[in-house]
Amino acid sequence: MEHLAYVAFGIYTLIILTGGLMAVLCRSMVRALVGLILTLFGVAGCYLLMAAPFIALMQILIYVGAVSILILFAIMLTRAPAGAEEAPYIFPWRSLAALAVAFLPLAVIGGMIRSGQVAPLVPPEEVPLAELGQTLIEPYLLAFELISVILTVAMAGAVILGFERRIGK
Amino acid sequence: MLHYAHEQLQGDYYTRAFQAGAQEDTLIINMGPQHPSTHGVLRIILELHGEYILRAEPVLGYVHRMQEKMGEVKTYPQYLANMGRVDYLHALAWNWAYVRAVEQLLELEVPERAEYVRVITCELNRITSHLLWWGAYLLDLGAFTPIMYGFADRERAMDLLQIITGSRLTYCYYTFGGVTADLTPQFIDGTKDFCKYMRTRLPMYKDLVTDNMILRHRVDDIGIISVDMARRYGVTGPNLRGSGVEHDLRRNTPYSIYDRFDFEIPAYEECDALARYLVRMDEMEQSISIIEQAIQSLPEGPVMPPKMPKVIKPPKGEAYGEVEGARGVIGIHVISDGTATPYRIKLRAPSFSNLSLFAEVSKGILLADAVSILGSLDLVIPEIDR
Amino acid sequence: MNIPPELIHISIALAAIAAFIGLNGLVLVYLERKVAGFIQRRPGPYEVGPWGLLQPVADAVKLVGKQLVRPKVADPWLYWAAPLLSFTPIFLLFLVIPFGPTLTGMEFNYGLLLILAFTGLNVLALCLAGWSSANKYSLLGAARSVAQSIAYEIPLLLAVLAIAFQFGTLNLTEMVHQQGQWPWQWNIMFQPLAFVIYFLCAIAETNRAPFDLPEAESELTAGFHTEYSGMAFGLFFLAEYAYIIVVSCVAVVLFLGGWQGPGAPGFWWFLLKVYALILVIIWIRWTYPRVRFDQLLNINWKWLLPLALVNLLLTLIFVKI
Amino acid sequence: MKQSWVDQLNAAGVPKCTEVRKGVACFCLESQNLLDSVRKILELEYYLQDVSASDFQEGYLLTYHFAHFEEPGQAVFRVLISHEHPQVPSISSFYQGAIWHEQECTDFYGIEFTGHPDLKPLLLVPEENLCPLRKDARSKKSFLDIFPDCKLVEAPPPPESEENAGGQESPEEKASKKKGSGKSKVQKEDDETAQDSGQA
Repeated sequence: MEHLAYVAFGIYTLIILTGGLMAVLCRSMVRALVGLILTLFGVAGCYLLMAAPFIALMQILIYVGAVSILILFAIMLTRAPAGAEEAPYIFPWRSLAALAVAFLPLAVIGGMIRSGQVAPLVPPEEVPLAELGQTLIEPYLLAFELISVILTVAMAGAVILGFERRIGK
Repeated sequence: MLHYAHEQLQGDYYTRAFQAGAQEDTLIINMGPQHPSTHGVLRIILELHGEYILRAEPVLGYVHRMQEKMGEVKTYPQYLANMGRVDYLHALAWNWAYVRAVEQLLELEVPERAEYVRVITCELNRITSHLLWWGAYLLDLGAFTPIMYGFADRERAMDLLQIITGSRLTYCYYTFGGVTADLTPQFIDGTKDFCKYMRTRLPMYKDLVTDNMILRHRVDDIGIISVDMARRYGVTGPNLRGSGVEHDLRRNTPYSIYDRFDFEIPAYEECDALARYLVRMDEMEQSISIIEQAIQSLPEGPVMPPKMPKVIKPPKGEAYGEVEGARGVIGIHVISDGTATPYRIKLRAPSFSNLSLFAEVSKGILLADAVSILGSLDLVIPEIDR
Repeated sequence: MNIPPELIHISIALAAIAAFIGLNGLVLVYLERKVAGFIQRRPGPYEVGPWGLLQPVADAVKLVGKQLVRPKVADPWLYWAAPLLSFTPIFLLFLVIPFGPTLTGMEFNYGLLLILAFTGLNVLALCLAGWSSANKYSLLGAARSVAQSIAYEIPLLLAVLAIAFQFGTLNLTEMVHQQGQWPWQWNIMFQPLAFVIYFLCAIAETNRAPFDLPEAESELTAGFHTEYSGMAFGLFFLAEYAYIIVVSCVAVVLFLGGWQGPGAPGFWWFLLKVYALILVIIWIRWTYPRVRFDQLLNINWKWLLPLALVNLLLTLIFVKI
Repeated sequence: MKQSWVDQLNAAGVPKCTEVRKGVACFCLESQNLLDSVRKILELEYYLQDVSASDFQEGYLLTYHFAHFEEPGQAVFRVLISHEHPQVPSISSFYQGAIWHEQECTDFYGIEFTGHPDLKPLLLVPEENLCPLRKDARSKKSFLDIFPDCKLVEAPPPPESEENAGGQESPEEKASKKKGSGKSKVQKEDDETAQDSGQA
């Protein structure tokens, strides 16, 4: 079983990396979005590996099923310039710089792992759903409510912006 | 939205002309020439903002056959066969309009029985036309079943017409002075049965379809055609009666023997697609009533005048044959120069005038409503293009 | 290295599900056409095979044999990915549905959640199909499908949430166990409102008439799949039927007692109920005209959503009491 | 037919009807006073049945058919325009339904309707200028031969002023209007181009 977990981890990592590269390198916005969706899927798989199927499913339900579709909707509704390619291809310098920036946190984490103690490998345990809920509304109640307030504010702001644009027209 | 606006997709003459007037941030789409809800080869270029139509322009001529030129090179009887092809759904009305025009030129008296036969068959044909419209309109609205019911009922009427005319769709039955064949007892019995049958069907259609809530919401209050607009565009027929004007040539200038029958001219004041729908549904009932009365009082006698000229050579002059077709006033303007071929024939197609208002009526409505309005106008494309 | 038994179990289940989807596709095509024929007073298919039974097979062979055409300006990758994306999640969905007391592909505590999460992928597939076809009708169809499914997913989730609260679990097998053998012990007796909301939303989510706006053929020719031909279209087609089965299965599990039934509970009861629901969906399709887009959204935001919220609150109150 | 609306039209300034048969009143107009007459008939609430053209020796005869929703009877406007300068004001500002009818006449005869919003081909291919209904010289007939009734009001105009064959104005009036519709072709051409540019 442990071998299988390694194989799965490898696959998920591959998916995440492919998706990430697609999201960065694709010149068509929709393809980049597909890359993002792939990444989100890979992350959901990693949650599964960490014995958090609830979070994994929520990731798919919310990020893939709702957020990315909204992004896609927004892309479809904006008038992109003629031709399917939305951005000029810039390979040599800027992308190298981007790569360097991407590898920076990796280097930092790698350094920390090398210098510090690596936690022993313990098979993850699944947290029951009820316990998860209890945690959210008891010790982390304030954070939970704050997030919902922020979301409400964001939604109201979006609506106001939308109305303003319509009136402007 | 045009993320794929490639050079090679620039479109033809009409698209380019239409694009020249387009605003920013809009989507131009072609509805047709091949489109499920244009019922034939009609093309409408639409400028959409989201799903709202900013501008619409019908493009005609895809089934244009130059009927009017044909009229100038064929003799009067030869051209008669063309009339059934102009409007294949109410072919007998076009037959009648042409025959009336030539009869006016020739000053021919039509025997009484022939007039009755014409009334019976023309009304039967009107019912078939309305039934087909009914089914096709609901198909436009996304209901798949009514067209099957409409077709099945229409089939019965067409079988009846086939007995006496010999054809099913593009009839060439009326002729100058009368009709080509007399009614048979089989037809008369069958027509009586059909009237009885339709009287049971129409209430069922009302229950099943007309009173359906979704349908009501789809057709209510869309495609408003005011009386003034109808006047400016020359809208006639059920479309006009849906605007509350009780204009019907069968009543206003009673031709043939329509003044002998007791029937109503259904009219609704709402001016919307629902009103036009209801007018047509009521008209079928009135047609049944006319057919029943005509069969009741069908006189004996010949169906052709006793002596007919061998060659049809009307004297110089002009005539305007008008008939109330299923779609409105059909008018055929014939100018004769005294020879065996007409000098000029002008066909006034009701659908042509009815469609011409589409550009005005479709401003600012939803795409789905445009389909609904287009259906409610009851267009026959060969009639528009002629 | 020895292969864990769960993996073997799941592999067998996946194979069985593949067969089930294919077979059901054929049966449903036949059923739909026969029922449509019955409703429209015509015989329906009767030429190919006895009673026209082989007609769906002939259709399938035709679809498989057809050339796959891609518009020149379409996005090559996404254009082919879309039908696959629409079809593949179906296997996962069937994996957690309890067809019988012991007949479940994979016992999973979050079965309901898994189904809800992966049904959402269909929208993504339709959206990509519509966008990548480089066809304006497809694009309009895709835009409609997004607006429609985002709108209808909310009351659907709320209705299902009420059920989850009532049962206190997300495990579908568990839910069936909590319902009784007789019809009055089924959940539909306690949650009729939720059932109605769920059913309406399910029809809208699967793009069936009268809510088939993304492919409204009288307005958008064929909506998002205007450009697809051959088996690419066939996959969308099959996926649509498979989603109908899935939503019917979930409805049966949540509201109609799953495999429970008077006499001999089992697989047969489940299939019977699922097919009864599918027949109702087919019946609705061939009876009603299509609603307009703004009306569709109005139904959702003005009726279904408030009703679903009320239902959720009432359920919470009852559960707490 | 009721005489009243014909009288009303006459009283409103539309020239006298030239022919009444079986409920049809025919008005022969000059192209200059077509628009006035059309405006008056719209005020009388007539609807447009059709606009058609036909080719005669004397020129193109434009026929406008009008009828009423409530009352029986048909009003026909006839305008004769010359072959050389087939121009006539468009009535589409009053009757929008005429837009297509006029486009159709342009398709078939090449008649130009001044003031028409969009005179592109309606039924025929846009790339070619076919004018299929124009008749050749041999098959052309005389307008007055076919419609002898039109003589009732006014003698036929001399051949060089074809555009107002149906006109019923007295020669003095015509002379006073000469600037608008000159009798010599050259002059007329100048006038019409001037009119054109004025309207454009």
